[in-house]
Amino acid sequence: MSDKHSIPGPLANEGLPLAERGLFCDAPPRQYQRANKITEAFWNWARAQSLWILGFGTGCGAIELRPLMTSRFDMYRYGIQPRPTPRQSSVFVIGGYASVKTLKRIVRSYEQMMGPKFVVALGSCTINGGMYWDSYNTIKRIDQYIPVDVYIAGCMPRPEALLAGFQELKRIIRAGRGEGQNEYARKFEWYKANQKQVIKDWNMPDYNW
Amino acid sequence: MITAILTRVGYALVSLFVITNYGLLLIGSMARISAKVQGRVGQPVWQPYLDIIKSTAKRNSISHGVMFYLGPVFRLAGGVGTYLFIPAVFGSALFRNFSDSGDLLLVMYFIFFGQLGMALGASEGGHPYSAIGVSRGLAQMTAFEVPFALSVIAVAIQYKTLDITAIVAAQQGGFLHWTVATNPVAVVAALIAFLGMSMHNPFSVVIAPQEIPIGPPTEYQSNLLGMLQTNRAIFNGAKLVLYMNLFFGGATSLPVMVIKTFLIYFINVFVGQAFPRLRVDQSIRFFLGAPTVIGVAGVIIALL
Amino acid sequence: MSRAKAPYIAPAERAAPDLDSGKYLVMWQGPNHPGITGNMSLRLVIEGDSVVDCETHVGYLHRGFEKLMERRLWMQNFPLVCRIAVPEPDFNEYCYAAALEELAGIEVPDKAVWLRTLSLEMIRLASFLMWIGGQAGAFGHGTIAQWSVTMRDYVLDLFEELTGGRIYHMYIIPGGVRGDVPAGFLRRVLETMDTVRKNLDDIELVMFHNVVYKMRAQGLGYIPPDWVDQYGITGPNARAAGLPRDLRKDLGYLAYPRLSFEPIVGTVSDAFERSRLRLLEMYQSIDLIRQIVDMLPARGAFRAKLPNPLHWKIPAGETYVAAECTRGEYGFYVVSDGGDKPRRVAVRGPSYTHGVALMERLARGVNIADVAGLMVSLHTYPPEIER
Amino acid sequence: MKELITSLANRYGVRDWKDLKAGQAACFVDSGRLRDCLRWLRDEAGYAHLSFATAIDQLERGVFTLTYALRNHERGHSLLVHSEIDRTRPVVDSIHRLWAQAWTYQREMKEWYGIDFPGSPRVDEEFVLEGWQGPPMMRRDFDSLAYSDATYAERPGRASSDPAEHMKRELYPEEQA
Repeated sequence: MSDKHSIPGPLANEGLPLAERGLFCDAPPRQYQRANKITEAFWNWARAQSLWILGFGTGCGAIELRPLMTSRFDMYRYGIQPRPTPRQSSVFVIGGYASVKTLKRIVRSYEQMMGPKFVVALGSCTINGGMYWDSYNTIKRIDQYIPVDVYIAGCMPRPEALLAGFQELKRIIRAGRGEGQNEYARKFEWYKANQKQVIKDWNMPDYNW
Repeated sequence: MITAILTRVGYALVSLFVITNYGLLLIGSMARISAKVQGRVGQPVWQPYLDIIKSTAKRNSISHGVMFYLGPVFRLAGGVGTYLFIPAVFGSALFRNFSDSGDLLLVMYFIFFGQLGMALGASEGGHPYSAIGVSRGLAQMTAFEVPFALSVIAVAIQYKTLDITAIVAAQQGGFLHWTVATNPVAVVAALIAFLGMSMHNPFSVVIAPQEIPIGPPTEYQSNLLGMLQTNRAIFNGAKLVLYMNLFFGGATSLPVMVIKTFLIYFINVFVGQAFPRLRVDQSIRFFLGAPTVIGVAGVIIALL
Repeated sequence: MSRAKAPYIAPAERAAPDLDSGKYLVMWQGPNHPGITGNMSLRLVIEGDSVVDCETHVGYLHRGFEKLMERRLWMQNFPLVCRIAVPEPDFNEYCYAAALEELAGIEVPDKAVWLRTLSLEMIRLASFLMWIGGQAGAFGHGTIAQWSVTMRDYVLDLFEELTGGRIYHMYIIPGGVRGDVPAGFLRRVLETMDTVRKNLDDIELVMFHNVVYKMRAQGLGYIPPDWVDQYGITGPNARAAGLPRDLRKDLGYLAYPRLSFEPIVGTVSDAFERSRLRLLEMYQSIDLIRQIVDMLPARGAFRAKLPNPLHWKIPAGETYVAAECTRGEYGFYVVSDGGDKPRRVAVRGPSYTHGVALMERLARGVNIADVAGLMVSLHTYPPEIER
Repeated sequence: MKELITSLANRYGVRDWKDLKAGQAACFVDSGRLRDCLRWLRDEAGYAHLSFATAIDQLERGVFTLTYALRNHERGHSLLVHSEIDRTRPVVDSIHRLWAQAWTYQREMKEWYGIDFPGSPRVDEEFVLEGWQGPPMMRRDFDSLAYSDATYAERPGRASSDPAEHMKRELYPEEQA
């Protein structure tokens, strides 16, 4: 990581084979200071106006992103556009239920995103398990594993609901409350413990920068 | 002397500022025009500004070593360098840049310099998509360079100079003096090469999101991405101005430049919306086929 | 095109590349990748620009439907089944409902039969419209995707009017359908069909007469006719190879025997032919929808009386109900042990064979730039592979 | 159809032929002769299309019922071939050489039921699950709800009333009495 501030203790990366541990970073995430009030307000305004969604359709909610991207609902109007790589995107849309296998990729992609990053979770199944409350393979609430800014309820949420959700996200960002990244760093150990409880074969670095 | 130099530098900076903004607005408005073709409203015209501010305002960024940083720097240097040695507006002190030093060859060198720098930096990112994108980008670049170089040679033969200002000067005095009227064949070759150069469809495989998301800039983020976005605007502007100068009689005032470059860029968008993209082997084969033949024909016509 | 005349047949045996030799690159396409359909991934071993070996990895969307269905009452399963294949929920509903009716011996009123046919044809059209956008998009033609997904949205509007839901309709319930057509609905169906048809003409012009699209798609992913049985290929993928296999004709379920249509058959099953065939099927769907609207009975019950769903015990038995969805044979195998919950429900999704075994074979020797296009040209939906 | 039934019975001891509906029948074959029977059906009887293959857990009887759905496109007839194997020793002959997609079904059955198909490609690899440590989850003695409750955190405040009970209360109050 490029920051030079003090870093809390290195991560163990126990899931990796010994030979590979040196290839990955062992620094946990850190919290970032906000800039002074006026600059931060300006930046937050720009962040709210340019939301780049990570193009990762994690669940069936992804099917309503297609209409949202195309001419009927046209999210580009609001400065929202899809972006294929986690490095460049700022919004992660969790499209509904997350199976354990997908959750692993969700965690990894989320950690690879550059902050400030925001998470929008779609559908009842991300909120409380929804229809799959008794399934052995889907988690019941996504905010145990990554911080969530906006939930959009429904099964599945309509494109209009998505647009409303994004407007809500914009309001949150402009008000300076979109601090999911710092939240994740602050409660890193808690999140990690939750993730490891569910992902039984943890074979990736503890923090993917 | 000092004052003269400072004035020149100041003028160049102003000119650079203007072309950056123009480039950004051009990208924004072209995105809006494409959206119209697709039946959408499209993003706001000023969206590229917001994206750049957003990218710069990112709190953290990661690095993959020194070369990784230098990639966008080289790219930006390539874009700025290209622009600074082209007269943006013929006969204007403010927009002539440093066109009296340096010639067409230097400008061509700068066009490819940025690509190479980007290639070095992106390969350092370690992502396989970056590496594949880079190799595709360089392969396609060598391919479209052939018709482009041929048409530049044709222009150079026709006007018997490599000095861009002189080439523009020779085209003054009405539409019939433009290269597009005197040697249309060379212009056709150059415009086809331009499609490849600006990486719009059907030659966009280098940055194709469906195949290798998204090619060389896969790992670039935050302020480095902001730099790349800025460069995209400058570089686009520079290439457009170069094409305008070489083939469409240059511009004697800013509005004329805006209109001409807008129309040249519009060709890209027009073609880009109507075609899928070619594979890299297909696009190489394409560029080395008909456009090269047309380019050679252009040179022959210029020789006659 | 030389490739179309002498198509490339992918090798049968898996290559065993020595990954440590430094000659090969292992590249994951997906799950976080815009060029993959849904949420699945391909592990590609590439040499230069061509794929040496491909492994499909599925399971990112596994929710354990078949387990969950064994835990729920017959009727409680009904909102669950439509979520198995997201873009085409109605086929799940139909297959499940028809299996239950068969086992329990329930007669479906004639009007419900017609309404079911209407709903199935409309979702076929919607799903194809979404697919063609994906196919064009996989080759980089975003304009087509923008047009066609919007057209799909207009069809979804019809569904919303008919059923109340955009994506999940839960319309075809055991015993009939959930509601009658609203007033003026049929007129709006016809109007929408006109709009869609007009747009399809545009798409055909821009896409199928496009030289670049031809260059990309012709000869890509060639399926010889003898693979069809070997790999269990169904639907347009098989019909493009020249076999007139259309379950709507073969099984003659619902109102299809009373409609006039012929299976559309291609000649050489490559990506171009398959996409052309699907375009023709879209026209066919529009035509069928018009026929259905003409012949739909105005009066009559749309739902049979069902027993109390809480005590609904279905006699022991088994049945396999299949229907022709956009991708091929979609089937539900339902086993009852006489209780109030299913003993076993197995879903046969056509993507299962197309997306795993066939895809792995076809990907061998393909340029990496074509993998996304090939994948889409087989028309797979991951949720029905893993359920 | 008559000849088919008799020749199947004579060759492979196929029994319990049952016409389920028009164009669909079911039959039963011993698991040892399953592969040969399927090969004969594919090559000689025209049942060339394998629709699906799956298993049913008959916990009470201690067996797995395997089901192979074949279809004869010329005759427009499909056939469900059943076979039974012991639940404690679930091993069957692999048919991956008969149909090129059969290995995926077998891989699925291996993962979901723990039925082994020796020789089937990649049969021991994980199919849809990743890092699964419980028993094969489609077996009827695996309780999905208990596993889910034990593993995944729940949002407090969700009242997980049984829908059947709820329906009973809200929709059919007369049955409460």
